[in-house]
Amino acid sequence: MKKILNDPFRYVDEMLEGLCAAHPQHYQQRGPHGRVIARAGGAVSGKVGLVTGGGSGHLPVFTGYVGKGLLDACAIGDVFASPSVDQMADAIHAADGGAGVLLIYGNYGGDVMNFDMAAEMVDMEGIATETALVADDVASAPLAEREKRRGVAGMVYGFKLAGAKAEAGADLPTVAATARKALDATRSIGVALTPCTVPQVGKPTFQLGEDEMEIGMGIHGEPGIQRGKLQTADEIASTMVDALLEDMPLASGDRVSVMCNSLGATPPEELYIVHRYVAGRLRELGAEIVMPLVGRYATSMEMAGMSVTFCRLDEELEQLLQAPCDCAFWRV
Amino acid sequence: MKKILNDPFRYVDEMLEGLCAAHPQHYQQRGPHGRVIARAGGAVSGKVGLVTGGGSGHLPVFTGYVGKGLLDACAIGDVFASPSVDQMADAIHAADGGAGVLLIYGNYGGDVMNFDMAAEMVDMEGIATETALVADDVASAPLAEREKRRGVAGMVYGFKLAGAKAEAGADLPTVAATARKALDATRSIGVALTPCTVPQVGKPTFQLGEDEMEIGMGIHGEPGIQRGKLQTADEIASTMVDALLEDMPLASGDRVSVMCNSLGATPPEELYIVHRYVAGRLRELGAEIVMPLVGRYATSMEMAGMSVTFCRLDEELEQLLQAPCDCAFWRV
Amino acid sequence: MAESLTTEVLRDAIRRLSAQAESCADELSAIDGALGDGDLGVTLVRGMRSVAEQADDLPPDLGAALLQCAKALVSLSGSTYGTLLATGVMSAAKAVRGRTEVGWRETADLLGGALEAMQRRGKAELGDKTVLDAVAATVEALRLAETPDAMLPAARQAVREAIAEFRDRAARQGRARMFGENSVGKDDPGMVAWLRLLEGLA
Amino acid sequence: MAESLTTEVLRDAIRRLSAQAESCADELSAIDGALGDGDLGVTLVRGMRSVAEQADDLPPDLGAALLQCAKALVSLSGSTYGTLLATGVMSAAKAVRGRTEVGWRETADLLGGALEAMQRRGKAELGDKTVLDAVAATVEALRLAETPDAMLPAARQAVREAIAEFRDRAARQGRARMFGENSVGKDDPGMVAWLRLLEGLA
Ligand SMILES: Nc1ncnc2c1ncn2[C@@H]1O[C@H](COP(=O)(O)OP(=O)(O)O)[C@@H](O)[C@H]1O
Ligand SMILES: Nc1ncnc2c1ncn2[C@@H]1O[C@H](COP(=O)(O)OP(=O)(O)O)[C@@H](O)[C@H]1O
Ligand SMILES: [Mg+2]
Ligand SMILES: [Mg+2]
Ligand SMILES: [Mg+2]
Ligand SMILES: [Mg+2]
Repeated sequence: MKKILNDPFRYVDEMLEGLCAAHPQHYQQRGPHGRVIARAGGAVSGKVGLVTGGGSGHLPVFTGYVGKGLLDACAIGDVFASPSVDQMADAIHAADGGAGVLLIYGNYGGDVMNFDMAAEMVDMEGIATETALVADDVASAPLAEREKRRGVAGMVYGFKLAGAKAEAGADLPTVAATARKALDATRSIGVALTPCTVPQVGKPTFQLGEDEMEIGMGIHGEPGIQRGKLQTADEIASTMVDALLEDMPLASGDRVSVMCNSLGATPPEELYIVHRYVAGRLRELGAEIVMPLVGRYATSMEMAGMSVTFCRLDEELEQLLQAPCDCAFWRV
Repeated sequence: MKKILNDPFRYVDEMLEGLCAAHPQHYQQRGPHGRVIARAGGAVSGKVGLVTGGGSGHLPVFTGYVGKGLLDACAIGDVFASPSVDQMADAIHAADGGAGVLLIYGNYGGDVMNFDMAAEMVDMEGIATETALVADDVASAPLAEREKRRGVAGMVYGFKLAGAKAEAGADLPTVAATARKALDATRSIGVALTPCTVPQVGKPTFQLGEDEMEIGMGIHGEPGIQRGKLQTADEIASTMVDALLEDMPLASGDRVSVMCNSLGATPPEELYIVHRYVAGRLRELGAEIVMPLVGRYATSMEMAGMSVTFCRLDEELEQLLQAPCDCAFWRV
Repeated sequence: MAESLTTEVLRDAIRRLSAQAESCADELSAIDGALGDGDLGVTLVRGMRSVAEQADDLPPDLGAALLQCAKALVSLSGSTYGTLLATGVMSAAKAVRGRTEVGWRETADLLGGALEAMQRRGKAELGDKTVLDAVAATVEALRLAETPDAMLPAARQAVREAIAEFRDRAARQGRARMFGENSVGKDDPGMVAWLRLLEGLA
Repeated sequence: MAESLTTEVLRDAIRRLSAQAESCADELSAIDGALGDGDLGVTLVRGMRSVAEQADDLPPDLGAALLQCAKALVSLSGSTYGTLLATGVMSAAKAVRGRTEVGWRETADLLGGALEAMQRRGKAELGDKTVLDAVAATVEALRLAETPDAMLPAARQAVREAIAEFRDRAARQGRARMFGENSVGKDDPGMVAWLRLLEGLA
């Protein structure tokens, strides 16, 4: 896949420069190397801070979701690579308004190691942190080993719901508990149609035949659960919805937000074709869709494919989902 | 390029079904075949209606921009194909609040023919219309033959500025004049890196070598002005900015909105790298960027590439740009 | 041919044209496939079906009847041909508004007016190798005809000659234009379609 | 080796380790290239440079000095090795907080504590063929050493043996794990890096 870039090793830094130049009212670069993005207004005094972090190449994830009602700061690694411990510590500092900081990010080895370390470092300075790991990808491990699952698009619900809770003034244990409740009620699964290319590597992350797709593939090309011939939208959607419902059954009367998310190249036209099917399935079940999200919420640069996420809502979560939020990529 | 779809001949209809299922608060299907999308609330009595139309495959263009402060209705053709005269007439009816209707759409032969015909038809029923043609693509004809230029991403500024004027209660001649003033101050140019595939056709719309790009290519693959080796982001951006400035010089103190728009597959990361360059160039000139737009505003499904648009603002246009608007794809 | 055009005559013509569209559809789509997107047959069938569906409800006012036909013609397709035909019919509708009868000598002028409207609509010139050149040939033949019965045969003959004449020229409008010199030697789909319609009227 | 660990001794060790990192960088990156992403040499150089930069400013409180080292270690890289080393150093920092001197017999326990912290951090087991196995061998050798001067030679010998022992096993952690059986026969980059650091200390 062809890319519009200059030096591949400056990809992330130039991207962040452009991001902050375009949206100075939302984002501010921080840290000695500019690899932390904080809310333009800085930390909110007395509010629990929300910090995330991870590799680049997933916009709006992670950086994009820094904003009111969402995150306070984000540590940014190279494309598909973990940020460093001190970038994470810088992000925690940038988010700390004196009420502690929730670390909410995807379950990837390097990120976990580094965030744990950063948390210990700031702990010695007296900043309390809690962690909520996103592990929503049902294709990445069986339900019995749920803690091994990868974090994918479902993290957006984590950001939104915990972000709204923090904005409402809840304390750190409460915000952490809400984040965990939200993530516990969130399940995702994806399908990849083409790979993408990490700029510093210069060749596709994996190979997929001209007429093949892989259901359950991770956002960095991690192996999925079913590789086969490209199927119709309804067939693909049906496989994905079945997998989600098996993992988290929905019943008549349940209220649920659904996200049909493009991994990058797949256009919204196709997402709507899939949404049409997904909405039909939930209607059959008698479940009610609340605030469906259709678009590019968590991507892998120019990868073709998509993911479907269900987030089952109780009254509290539904209110938090509808609460206002504002960043350059999403406004409620 | 692989697509997630069912019957290629139902691509547009299933897409519209999904769109309205996901966003019933924004969109409503109209017309005997559902090929008109109107604001969920219907026409606004006493307000000038804004109607557009064109082929599918460009989301958010055209349909997506139906909403408050933007369009009232849209006629929707098959992918890259003109809607029919009677769909356009239906759209005009759906938008008519008794104060006349502005037709604002891209300068493509079939669309012009059909909209002119539709205008004559509704004229016989007493609905007054005016037309504002979008012809912003500087690569599609020299300045001397400006009326032959194609309409591309710049139409979004037309929708926004005329939409805000209509929302403010201006009469049809005034809204039309504002639309023309806005479009007159708008210039775009694009670069294509890969083709896209029309579902009903099933093969790419054109060929481009593994390491090639084409500057000035149209959003349906119409020929551009310079095909050559893929260059760096700054080189590409420099060629595009030069072309725009030659066509519409900007001077110190000018206020201008810039749009870095992905044609589909090109991720926002790369748009920000280009925005960084474009912002630098305008800063050098002493021109002030107002409300830059970076994202997917006018696409060609999964085509890789991007366009840059400049919209030079006077006081009135700047106020209209900042005025509130709301659709599923854009909120100000 | 009847001495004058009435809604009754129009109704009869619609039935013939509609039947003719069905039987020529495949041929026309194939020709359009060679120089365009291959939808011309389908376009004509759909358009004529929707006109025929309401043939029974046409009012005696010829202007109103033709307007109704024009609207029906554009009810489905987003194609150039449908829009152009509808444009022509609408021009005629405006010209005879309020009348229930039009004498045979007037029909050439009616079609001439339609031709002008179609030219304005499509921004094409005579000589661009489009349906316009077939319509122009028809207008000329109708003007020269000395009796009502001589009209149609003369028109068909003139259009056949026009098709032959344009065969070896390059198309300068619509999708066929993209074929450039490759359009030389091929008949313009729109002209052939016009000939088939005239043949169907007899 | 000195009889006890002080900030002065630490400062001297940092200078040696830093020089050693520079001279082994290419070798280590090459080994990491064969079983990972090839950044281990760069990681070590960057990390040690940033530790060395502030060696002169280290306070006499050993705990504070080590904490400062840990922070400097993670200042640049997002790599596993950097995080693990920093984790170990931070564990030691906590253990000696407020002290200015640590006797040589205690160092084995300090490193043992660091090992446990690294294990917790990386969620790896001993035997997974990682740097942990080299650190474990080091702890064992330090425990058995009878004089300060015997410590380093014994540790180096033990790590060389560990590397040889693990060579024919498959890696079970980190990027090397993806190589599966292809990792058999290859040395773990993290273990080799640990050996080179020990060699640099002498
Ligand atoms: N601008 C134009 N003016 C007049 N006739 C045109 C024009 N463009 C195309 N045509 C005629 O229309 C015919 C094609 O009709 P149709 O298949 O409906 O077009 P499309 O599928 O491209 O919309 C051509 O063969 C030509 O005769
Ligand atoms: N989970 C783990 N626990 C302990 N050591 C590990 C772990 N994962 C990797 N290692 C060690 O780290 C070394 C690689 O370090 P480094 O190149 O920094 O990793 P990466 O580039 O993958 O982040 C491996 O050779 C191994 O010794
Ligand atoms: Mg055609
Ligand atoms: Mg057509
Ligand atoms: Mg490595
Ligand atoms: Mg690495």
